[in-house]
Amino acid sequence: MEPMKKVEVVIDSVHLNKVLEILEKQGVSGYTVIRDVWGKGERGIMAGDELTDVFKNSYIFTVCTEEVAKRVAESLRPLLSKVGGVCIISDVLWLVH
Amino acid sequence: MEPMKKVEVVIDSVHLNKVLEILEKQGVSGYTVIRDVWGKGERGIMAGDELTDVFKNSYIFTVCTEEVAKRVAESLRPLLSKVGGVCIISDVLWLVH
Amino acid sequence: MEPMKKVEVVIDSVHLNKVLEILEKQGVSGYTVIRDVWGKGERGIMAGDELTDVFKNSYIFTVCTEEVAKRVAESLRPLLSKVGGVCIISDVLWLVH
Amino acid sequence: MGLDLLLQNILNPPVLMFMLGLLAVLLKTELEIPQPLPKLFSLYLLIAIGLHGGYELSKSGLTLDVLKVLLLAILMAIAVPIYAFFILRLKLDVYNAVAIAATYGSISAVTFITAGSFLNSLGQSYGGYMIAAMTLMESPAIIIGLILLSLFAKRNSNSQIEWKEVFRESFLNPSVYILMGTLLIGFITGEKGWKAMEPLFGTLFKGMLAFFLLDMGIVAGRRLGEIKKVGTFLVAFGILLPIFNASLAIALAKLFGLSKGDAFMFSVLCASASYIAVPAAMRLSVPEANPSLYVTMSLAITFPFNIAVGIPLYYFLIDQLWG
Amino acid sequence: MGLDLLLQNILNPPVLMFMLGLLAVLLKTELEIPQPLPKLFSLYLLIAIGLHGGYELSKSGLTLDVLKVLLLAILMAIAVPIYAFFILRLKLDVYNAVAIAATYGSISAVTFITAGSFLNSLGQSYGGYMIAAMTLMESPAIIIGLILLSLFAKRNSNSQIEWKEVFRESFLNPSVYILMGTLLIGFITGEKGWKAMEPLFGTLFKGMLAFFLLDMGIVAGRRLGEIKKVGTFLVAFGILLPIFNASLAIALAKLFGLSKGDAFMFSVLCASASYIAVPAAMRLSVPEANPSLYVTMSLAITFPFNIAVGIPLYYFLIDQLWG
Amino acid sequence: MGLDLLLQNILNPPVLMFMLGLLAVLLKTELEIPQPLPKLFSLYLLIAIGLHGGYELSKSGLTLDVLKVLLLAILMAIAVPIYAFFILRLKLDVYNAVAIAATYGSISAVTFITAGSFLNSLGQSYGGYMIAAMTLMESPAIIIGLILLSLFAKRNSNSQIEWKEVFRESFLNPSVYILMGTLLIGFITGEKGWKAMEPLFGTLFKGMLAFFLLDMGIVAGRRLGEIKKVGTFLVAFGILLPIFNASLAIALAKLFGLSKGDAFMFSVLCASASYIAVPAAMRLSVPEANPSLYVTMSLAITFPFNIAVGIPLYYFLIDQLWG
Ligand SMILES: Nc1ncnc2c1ncn2[C@@H]1O[C@H](COP(=O)(O)O)[C@@H](O)[C@H]1O
Ligand SMILES: Nc1ncnc2c1ncn2[C@@H]1O[C@H](COP(=O)(O)O)[C@@H](O)[C@H]1O
Ligand SMILES: Nc1ncnc2c1ncn2[C@@H]1O[C@H](COP(=O)(O)O)[C@@H](O)[C@H]1O
Ligand code: NA
Ligand code: NA
Ligand code: NA
Repeated sequence: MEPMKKVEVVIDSVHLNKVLEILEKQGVSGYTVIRDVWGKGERGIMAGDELTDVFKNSYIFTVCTEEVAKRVAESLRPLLSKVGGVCIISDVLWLVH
Repeated sequence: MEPMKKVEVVIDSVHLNKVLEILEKQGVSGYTVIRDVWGKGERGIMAGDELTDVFKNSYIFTVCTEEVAKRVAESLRPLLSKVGGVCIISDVLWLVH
Repeated sequence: MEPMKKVEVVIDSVHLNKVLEILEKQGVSGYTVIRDVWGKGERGIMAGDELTDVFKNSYIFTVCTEEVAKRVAESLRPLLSKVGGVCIISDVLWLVH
Repeated sequence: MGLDLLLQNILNPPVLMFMLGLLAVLLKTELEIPQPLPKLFSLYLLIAIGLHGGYELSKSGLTLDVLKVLLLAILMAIAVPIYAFFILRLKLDVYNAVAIAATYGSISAVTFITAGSFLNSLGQSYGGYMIAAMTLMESPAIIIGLILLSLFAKRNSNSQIEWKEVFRESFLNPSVYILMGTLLIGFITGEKGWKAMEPLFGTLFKGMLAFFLLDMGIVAGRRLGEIKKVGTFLVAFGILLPIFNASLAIALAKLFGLSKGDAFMFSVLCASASYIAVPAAMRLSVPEANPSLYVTMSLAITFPFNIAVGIPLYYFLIDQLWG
Repeated sequence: MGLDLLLQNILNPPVLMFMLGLLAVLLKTELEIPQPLPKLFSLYLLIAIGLHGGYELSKSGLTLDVLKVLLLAILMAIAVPIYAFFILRLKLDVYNAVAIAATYGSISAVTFITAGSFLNSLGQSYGGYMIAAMTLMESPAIIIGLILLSLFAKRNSNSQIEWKEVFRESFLNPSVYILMGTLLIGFITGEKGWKAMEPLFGTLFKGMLAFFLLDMGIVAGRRLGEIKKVGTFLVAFGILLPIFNASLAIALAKLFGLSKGDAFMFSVLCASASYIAVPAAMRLSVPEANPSLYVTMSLAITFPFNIAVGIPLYYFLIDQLWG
Repeated sequence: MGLDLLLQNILNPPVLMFMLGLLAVLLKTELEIPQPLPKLFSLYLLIAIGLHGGYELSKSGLTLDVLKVLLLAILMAIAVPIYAFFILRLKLDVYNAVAIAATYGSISAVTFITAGSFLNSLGQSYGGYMIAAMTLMESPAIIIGLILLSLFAKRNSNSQIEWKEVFRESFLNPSVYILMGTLLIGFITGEKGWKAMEPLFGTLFKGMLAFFLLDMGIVAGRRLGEIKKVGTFLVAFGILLPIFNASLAIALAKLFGLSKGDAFMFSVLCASASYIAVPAAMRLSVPEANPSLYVTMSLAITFPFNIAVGIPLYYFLIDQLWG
């Protein structure tokens, strides 16, 4: 088991691709995405409106090394401060196989 | 990056609103919800029955300060012990933007 | 609140049942499953193809004691190394109710 | 009983589709009809009978017979959960007794619809106001159940019943609402409206019913496994109570001089058990009760029984009395 | 205005279904039509009018009248967002003014479709090329909006508009694409093709519209709560601008000698506001604007107004002029 | 080859809808038909041909010709994956060879259905028992594939094939099951049953096919990008093998004196490749094989080829021989 960082992001689904681009650019080994999550934050309730698809979030997490995590966080900051969303980082052990 | 707590809850979907009320009451800054998760626990399998919607769980997580987390946990306990479900708390770093 | 381990697994949905069998065998008290997550890893993009259902992942997490977690991880390794996927373990506090 | 009736009922695509769904689960095929498709079908069926019933009403108008039927409907919707409760208390704790009694006090729209298409295939019909009757019979059982609960259960403070919530939940649950609404729309727009809606909500009806029953079969099949957990008493209850309810309904129908078709549909309503509205309400207000009891009984025992045997049986009885 | 027209419009299953949906939310029922069912219905409606419009075109052919209509359509699609923007600037910042202006510069297919079935119920019709006109009117507003933005907003570097992206987004957004595509298919396959598609895409049309409007009612109802946040100015704007747009359209239609049916459909297009294509584009390119303003206005104010009052009103005006 | 035939085939709404879907991806529009809508359509199509085929069978009865066809079907279902495997081994490892061979040994119901509506549009028809033939041809290839695997692959213990699982997976996969089931239902309920189901499962058929092919186009389009990864050999294989299979089938059909329509449908079955049943089974039992090879070949190469070119081509050949 290797110590790694888990970076989790919740963001308005329209900006999902931007987040994935950033992850790729910072060279994560992979990521997992859950579409259609909803929630509440500074920007009010995001409860996926069936019709317009506005107000719908996506949840992304990636497991990576500490310094990749740092770089990811830094490059996410401007996007998040512009369009909102959250990013959290935590410690995990990665099962090497 | 600020040290925070991540509170995760899995509960029968009919009680989702009660959980959200509690979160609001304890003054979390926001939360994220994933509907339609399923699982197994003391109360047996909860594999969302397409028709009756019985046996379906929701997953909620909120990122908040330690003492908010404590309060949330305490006010969740009676509900969970009555209708089941799980609540876990872990350490995360919150990206301030 | 009791210190526990959270074991998270992401794997191609066809192998979900194998994972659940392993969890049961190692005697976890329960688990939660999110179907239809997608992502990217060594095996390329897994963006659930609506028609064929190929390329679709599932996300499973279970909260258990440290040594159960260890056993789970060990018994997952052969499967993961054969069909791919990820498994991570982290520390959580479990709300006893 | 007329074996021909039994076959007449079973050898219909809709019923056969139901069995196909059941078998799919027993044979462990991975056949499934994922959400929200079942919701699409059930919504379609509710709208369809609502619009059509309303149209029929706009032709027949609100006669005294109609009021008679509606009164009978409410009467049974109140009576059934009460006597069901006391029967169940012989073996069960208050919570499960309440939940199951409420389940059988309410109705199953799909059973009603299937009975309707069976009646059709015999070249007979029923009054549009029966839809109104069905609508009236869906909710009272929930209220009765919770009244019984507050009378007989000693609960700690933090599980007080929120009556306001309960009433909204009961009388404004989606199926009741959509039925009342479309009934009204069908009534208002009459002939012209129905002509516009008929291609979708009339002509395709039987096919959609068959499609939906395939799913019902799958869902029921999934619960079959839990029947053993339910126990003989409740299995027997799940078959005998419907027969008793139907017989009582038939007696009342005869007494009040309902037409043959109406009597049949009324008996089916009383014999059927809810598997959506009531379980939803019970989970919320009676979490102490075990859903895999009341859902399994209604879905895996009573529903299949009514679809396959009950419908022709009740018709047979009525045929004897009305001739 | 002809009250009979108003009733004629409202007492139609589709419009009543819309109100049923609205009411469902106001009464807090849990009625919902989960994704992707709404997508199924909207896709169906787009394909249906596309195929039918194309078929109509294959009969009428591309006459000079057609070109006239298409030119008018583009003209209005460019004009509306511009004057809307300057009106909005009186009260709003650039970002929200742009987003709302673009929203009203574009069109709502469902409003168009509902108007079509209203026209039908009056025994009248419109040219298949109106579908083409609608398609042409969906996107320009987005481009105009972003041009206005780059002219009037001072943004920091990291939020440059990606024009290439924008053009693709606008002219290849799903609804524009599916409309153009099916229009072409309908045109190519003509009579024979339509005969094969008619049972699904023709005969069932009104029913599907009613089904979809039920959902539209629910979605609109969910937004009603936010109207107070929108404020009087924008509420007034959401009702008066459509009326103004429609009147302008009618004047132009008269000037250019459009047929009665075409004039009506054209006025409805100008009066309608987008709630899918444009909001999607705005969220991406103008995140500074507040979606709960432009989505709420288009969905909870303008759409219901047009469906219930606008359609008969515009028709009334036209009836006066064309007789 | 008759260019008119080619056009006759392509200038049909369903085929054009397929191309519209393909193009939607190439043009990067965001058009998509989200799950479970595709499942709804495919389920609908399977039930529809099942019920209709069963009804046809109930009229024709089980003649000797029927048995002849069924035998031929099984024969080809066993032969194709075997010779395909050895061809593929020239370039590929055992695992991928097995997976691809199995994919081409099985069939594609949608190709079959599209061919059927093409045959229809030529005013011709085929026997209901061809549906039974199709059903019989879906599974054997999976078994053959895994037998080849256990013969030629040296695997470590922990990846033993669970034969019981495999057989269930193969013969009770949802599409096989639903086809057999509805075939039976259609057969049992005969004329009366079909009359009740026809409005939904007969009249709407072509429209639903068109709707579904739009989605097929999108799904196929998404895979187009991966064709380069597939390599020339496999691309050629994906086009030439179907032609070869069809020719072989035609020869056999002539030899055994099948009717023109049956021969055509049989050749299409042999030429088509599976993209649901087999890939699902292969992922489970042969994880070493690369899905983006066999799925891409079947979906992005063979399916479009058959839909656009193969169908008229095979018909052309048959037309020469049967006249
Ligand atoms: N404190 C929080 N805990 C969990 N999720 C959050 C939190 N704050 C915001 N979110 C999620 O992030 C989305 C956007 O947040 P915001 O930009 O603050 O509106 C919300 O819709 C939630 O889904
Ligand atoms: N040990 C566990 N790990 C993860 N999820 C759990 C665990 N126990 C219970 N759950 C989830 O919580 C739901 C309700 O649990 P319970 O009340 O114990 O039946 C289950 O259906 C699971 O989704
Ligand atoms: N570094 C990672 N972080 C998060 N999820 C991952 C990561 N790597 C792989 N995954 C997930 O695991 C699935 C299978 O991974 P792989 O076997 O490496 O292709 C991927 O489709 C992702 O959903
Ligand atoms: Na009842
Ligand atoms: Na407009
Ligand atoms: Na084949």
